[in-house]
Amino acid sequence: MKFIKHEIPQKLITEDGLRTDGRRFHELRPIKLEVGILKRADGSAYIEQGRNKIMVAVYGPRELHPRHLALPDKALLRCFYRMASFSVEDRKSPAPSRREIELSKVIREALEPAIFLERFPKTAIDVFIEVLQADGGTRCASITSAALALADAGIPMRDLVSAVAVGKVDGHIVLDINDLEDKYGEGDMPTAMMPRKKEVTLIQLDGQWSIEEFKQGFELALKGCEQIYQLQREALKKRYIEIREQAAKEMGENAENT
Amino acid sequence: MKFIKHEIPQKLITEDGLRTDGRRFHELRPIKLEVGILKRADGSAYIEQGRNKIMVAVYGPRELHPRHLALPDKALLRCFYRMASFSVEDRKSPAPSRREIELSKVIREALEPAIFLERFPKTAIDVFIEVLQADGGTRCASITSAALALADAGIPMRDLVSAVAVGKVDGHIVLDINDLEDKYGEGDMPTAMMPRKKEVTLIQLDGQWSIEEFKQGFELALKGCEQIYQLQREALKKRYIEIREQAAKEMGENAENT
Amino acid sequence: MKFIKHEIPQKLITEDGLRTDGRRFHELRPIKLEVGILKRADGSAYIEQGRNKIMVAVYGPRELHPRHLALPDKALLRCFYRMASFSVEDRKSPAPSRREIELSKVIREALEPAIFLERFPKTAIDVFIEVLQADGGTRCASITSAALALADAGIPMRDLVSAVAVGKVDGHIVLDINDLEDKYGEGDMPTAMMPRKKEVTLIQLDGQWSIEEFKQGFELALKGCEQIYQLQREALKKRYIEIREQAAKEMGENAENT
Amino acid sequence: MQKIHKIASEIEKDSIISLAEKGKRLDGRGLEDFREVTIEAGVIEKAEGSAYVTLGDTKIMAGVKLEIGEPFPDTPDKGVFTVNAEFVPLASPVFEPGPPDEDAIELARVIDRGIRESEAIDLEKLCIIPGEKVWIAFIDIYILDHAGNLFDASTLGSITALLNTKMPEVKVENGEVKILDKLVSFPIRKIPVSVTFAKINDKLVVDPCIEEEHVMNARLTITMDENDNIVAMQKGGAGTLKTEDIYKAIEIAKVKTKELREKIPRGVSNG
Amino acid sequence: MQKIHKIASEIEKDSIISLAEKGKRLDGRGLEDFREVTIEAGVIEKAEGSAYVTLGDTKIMAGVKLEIGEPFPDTPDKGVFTVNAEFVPLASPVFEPGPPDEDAIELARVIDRGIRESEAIDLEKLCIIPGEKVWIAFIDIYILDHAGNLFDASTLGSITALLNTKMPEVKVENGEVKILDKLVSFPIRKIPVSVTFAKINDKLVVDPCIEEEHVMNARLTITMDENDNIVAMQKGGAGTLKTEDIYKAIEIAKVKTKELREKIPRGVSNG
Amino acid sequence: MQKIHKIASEIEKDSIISLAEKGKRLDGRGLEDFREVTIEAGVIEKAEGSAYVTLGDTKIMAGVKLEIGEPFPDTPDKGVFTVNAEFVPLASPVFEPGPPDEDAIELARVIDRGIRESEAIDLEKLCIIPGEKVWIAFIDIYILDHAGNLFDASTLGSITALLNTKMPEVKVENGEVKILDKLVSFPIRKIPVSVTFAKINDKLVVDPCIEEEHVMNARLTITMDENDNIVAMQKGGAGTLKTEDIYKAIEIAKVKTKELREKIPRGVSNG
Repeated sequence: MKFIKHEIPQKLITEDGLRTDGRRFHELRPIKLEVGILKRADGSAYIEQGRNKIMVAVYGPRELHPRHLALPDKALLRCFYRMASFSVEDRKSPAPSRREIELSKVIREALEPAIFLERFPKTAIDVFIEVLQADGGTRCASITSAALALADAGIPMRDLVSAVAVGKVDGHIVLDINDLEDKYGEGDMPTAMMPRKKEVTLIQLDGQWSIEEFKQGFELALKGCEQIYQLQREALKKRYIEIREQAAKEMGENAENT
Repeated sequence: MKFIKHEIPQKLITEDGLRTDGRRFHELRPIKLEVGILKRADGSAYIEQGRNKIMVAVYGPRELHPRHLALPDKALLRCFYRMASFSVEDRKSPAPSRREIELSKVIREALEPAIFLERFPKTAIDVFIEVLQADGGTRCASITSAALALADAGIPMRDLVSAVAVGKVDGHIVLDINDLEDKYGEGDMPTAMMPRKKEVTLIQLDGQWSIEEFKQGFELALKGCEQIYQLQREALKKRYIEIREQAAKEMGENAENT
Repeated sequence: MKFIKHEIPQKLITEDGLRTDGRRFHELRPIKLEVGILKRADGSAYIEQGRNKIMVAVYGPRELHPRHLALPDKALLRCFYRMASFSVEDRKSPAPSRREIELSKVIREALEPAIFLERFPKTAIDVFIEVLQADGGTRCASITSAALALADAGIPMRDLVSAVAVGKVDGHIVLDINDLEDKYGEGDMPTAMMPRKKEVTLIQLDGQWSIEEFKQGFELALKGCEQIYQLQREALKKRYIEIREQAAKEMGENAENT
Repeated sequence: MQKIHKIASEIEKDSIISLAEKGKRLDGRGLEDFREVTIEAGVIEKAEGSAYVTLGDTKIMAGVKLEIGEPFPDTPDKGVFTVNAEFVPLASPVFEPGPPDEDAIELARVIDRGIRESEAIDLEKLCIIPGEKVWIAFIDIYILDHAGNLFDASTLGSITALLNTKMPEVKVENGEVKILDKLVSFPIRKIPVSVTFAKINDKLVVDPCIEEEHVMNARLTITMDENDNIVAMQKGGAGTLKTEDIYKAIEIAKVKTKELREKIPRGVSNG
Repeated sequence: MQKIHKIASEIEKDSIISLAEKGKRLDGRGLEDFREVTIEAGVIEKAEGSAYVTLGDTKIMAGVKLEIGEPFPDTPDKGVFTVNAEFVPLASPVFEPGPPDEDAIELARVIDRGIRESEAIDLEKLCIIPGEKVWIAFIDIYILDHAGNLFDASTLGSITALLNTKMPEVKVENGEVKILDKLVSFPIRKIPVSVTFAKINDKLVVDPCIEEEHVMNARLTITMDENDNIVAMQKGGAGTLKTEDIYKAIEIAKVKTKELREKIPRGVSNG
Repeated sequence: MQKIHKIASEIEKDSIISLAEKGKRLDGRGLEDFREVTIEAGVIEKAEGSAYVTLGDTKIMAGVKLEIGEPFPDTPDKGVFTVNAEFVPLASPVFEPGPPDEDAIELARVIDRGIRESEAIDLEKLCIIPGEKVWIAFIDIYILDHAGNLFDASTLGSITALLNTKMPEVKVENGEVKILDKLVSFPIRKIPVSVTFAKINDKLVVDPCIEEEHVMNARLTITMDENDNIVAMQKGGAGTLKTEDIYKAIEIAKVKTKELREKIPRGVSNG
């Protein structure tokens, strides 16, 4: 709600080393992951991370129009990151902003190394990301969620992709920055990795970081990704159990009907 | 002319039961229909209804680009309703408004049931509507005129389509509302039907209508469509006579030239 | 620089018959022509004429998407004249203006008669013109330069095309008008010709010209084109020598390497 | 893959039609039954109002954002609202990224008409300085999963989001608008609800699912206020309706709009 | 169907060329004859000015709408006008819906140049408050049936619509513009008229019809004011002109512009 | 022609990779060498600032235009700048006319970030009347010949054009801004410089040429200020980087940014 007056915090970190939302420096926000929540999509996932609420759908591999866009030797991965008009304090126009276009690109490039695109030549795999509410770190939460949606769509992957942003806030290097820390902190470094392969698929940075600060932040990001990876695995496991149960139930129903 | 001051009428209906333009409740405005007025189009028609002046051209069945839009089992009917910039008091920007896009859709869906589209698979039939002056009820006048243009193009039809709007004006249900009644009245119900089949191909409504008022209005609309249908038939007959005469004349000329 | 105050000259022609930049009526501005300055383009040329700085690249003959645009019997010539945002005093928005679209068309039609398009059916030949700084007469300078870029791309031509604008300034007919003369003079007549064939490929005019003035101006334009043509020939000759030298050098290097 | 899909849908088509003839439906509903409806209000804290609606597998999110802006010249003492529908490609294999197409525009305009014609919003209460400053409400509907009948889900979502909307009190001082801390409810005085029908051969079915929409001849949406006034009506589709279809639909809508209206969570009124 | 059309036009092409060589044309006209011209003023009551022009089978409608707006910073004491041409798909099988393409933009800009360079409109008289409020005239040309030579039809339509335009008197009180009831004529002081030529092989023909435009090498439009000044000229097409073509065209234009100017209905002047 | 091109590039690809393995490159450079850099300032007199940069065969032109406009509401005492990159089709067979695509937008946003995060521009000095009037700087980058590594060429071009920018002094009188004759330098206080790496198989190469960009797995751009702070970083491409790649790249960038910064022509400071 835009009209609730938010005081700009005097300090982003208390004397006790607590952050605006009560977290410690190396603590993630509460994360809720759900896989397979949409009916029409080939795969889908939903993430809540702090107050972020993001839905991801995957369609494909599927035919592609116009045809001349198709690649002869692999699937074309397309990615659309969009923010709902009401996801932020000031209404966002539905037309894609330059920020959304850049983020769509870096998210695609963060996911692409993990997918066996070469198995589906001439097709398209489409990842649609809808940010319903934004609270800092949306690109990383989108990547985390998109990796699950791709898995849910049954698309073969080398590895998952796990992502989190670290920040420089009141001089401290902290994990998983929220909206306030993003706006009033001194730096932001979104990072994504393939957790089993330990390879970096996204790294961006703004702010002013000494080389030492960068290294400290980057290592913290890699640790955060590890934690996120465990949550992703649990969410996938939960989904597989659901599917199994549903299949069993449907088989029962079919038996009844015959 | 925008700058002639129009007084907003105190009453839209006089004590004698007359409307702003002197009509009775169940009376149509003067209607002029002309068929075959454009040279380049495959079929065309022009309607004046009150101060409405609307031109319709039909092109097709014809090839369609890009090809993947083509339907395998029938012609694709496309419809473009547009208002000229000078057709209304305040200049209309030439870019299509949301209203024009919705009206194009409902007009298309009002015409489609009457056309044997299945006879022309993989082609397009295009209906272009240009409102040169708007005076209330343009969508209905467009449908009335478009049906004639389709017939003029020689496109086989199950039936004509006849259309008229009824309105709720100062509590009365009246036929064929004009601009003032549209703006200051309490309700508008554009209706189209295939007159011989008695099937409704368009119905829309705004305002607040009790169920009883709705029924009264709807039945009036159907009667209005019947009257419009007679005018359409006359216009087509006139056109056929013209064509016959012209053909005879051309045969004479050809005979002369040889 | 927008913020250097330019006094609007009281007189565009001094009592001694000199123009704002010191030229006589029938004198061209200093012209610098360079051919083959871009690496990626199939052909390129750069022109400085007064303070105009214009770069032209030619790509093609090449494949064309979407395919249905291709012509069965000749190459499709496409031309894009654009002004850089910083090329004029007030920043120009990068979106193409109506003026740029018209100029692209007339430049294309000025070049087209000189090209053997029929030798490359179903392909496209693209001429991209980027005005980096504009100082009056950009369309003519663009044509002059584009003809060289086409030649540099090895596209077979019937003739070069040479272009220059004449103007009516303080009642005098003058050659090759500059920005000030264009803005504050009484008329502008851009003209292009194929110099050996003496055929006119571009003529436009604004201002008020008596028929006599027109004839005087038009003949001056043709003479100006002749002069431009000589400069074009020299630039091409210089380029051929360069290529020859470079080829010789590369052959030498290759010999060395083996 | 598309070919298989096509054949499947031909079989499905026949099955839907023959079921409808027998008064039955694919998912076991009766012809006049709605799918399960859930309506959750206030799910997006950053919006001034919001609602998440599911109608069977159909899912939509509606959000309201407020701004202070200028009134239209011909209604200087009234606030402004706009309805916009986004068919985001998340929701269906046939939706594509880009500006709203004719379907999205039609949907938004029909929702708009229901709200506007029922006079659901007390627009005078949105006026701050006549002719100069009024509240502008943006009602944005995001389709998240398209399993049929977007009209009724979107009408429910929009009106719920509006009922849930909070706006700050304002004070005018020396011609300047000052936003106060106190939040009040958005001025809603009517609750329009729509019921959508599909005509399948000569049967009318209520709340069509996506498979039914693929085979229907025509669509009819009827929006009513709590006094049984019809405030919007929209026929869609390339087929026709008979007079008796329309009359029958109105009678059903009269009943169903009441049932749906009961399911809408009400915001705490601003007393 | 398109193939047949193509062959037909190849035959037609040969026939047009060989006729032109003999000084003849498809429709029996001489090389320097215009088709029949009709000009009707004031046909659109909602416009401030309008004109419907037919030139043979070519039909165009021009309309003028007025608004009060801001002047350009570099001409604070002058009104503003813009010319826009809409090639609506009604008019030709090759026109497509969408924003003006290069042909429509060229047409509009050539018409604009004729009006602007002849100083047809007394722009100073459109100034209301220097630097702040001026009249803005939108001249919109709709092509309704494209049977060739849109330039001359559109020039005639535009200037007739302007001659037919009525504007209200205004009064400035305390910096506010008040629109009065009295209507006056739009300040027109020159009547630019254009003549368009097609070069077919080595012949010039006046007022080309669409079939001639399809085979012409080049096009030349010359616009003149009533003092025989050339105020706009535009070569079009992928071919060339010779010096003598241009000189000959000017001599013909001098005669034809006068004839066409006679056909323009004059508005009642504001006395 | 395209097919031949394709095969050629397959061979080239193998050759680039095997060269990189041996620590060599197509054009004879070492893995950590830049191509020849030339930077020319002030080449466009009509711009307030400009620079022409060549990096090997890559050519770009950057221009700065200034306007007076409104500040953003949340930074009422700061000027505004925007960076825009135009990939004009002049520069490459794969560029097409039209609005900036994702590559052009990414480039512009990374350049923007380098300038913004290093606080290169003293935005407070661009404020004229707080909350009302500030200087707005448009930095436009035109790619003229794309032979690889647009990031570093564009960063150099932008900062050089800014250093070269002149703005007039202004005076505020009765709330009106008056532009004076005296020109002063644009307030630049930091000089961000970027270094871009391509990862080719498991080697990092500095300043990739276009052929190297075609075969690289991933790209990394690091922008640093003169105090060795990292102010922007951007990974690109469909491949991955290892931790040690990133750490190594930072060490190289630390050296190379200093070398490049030396090549930037400095504007005469406003004393």
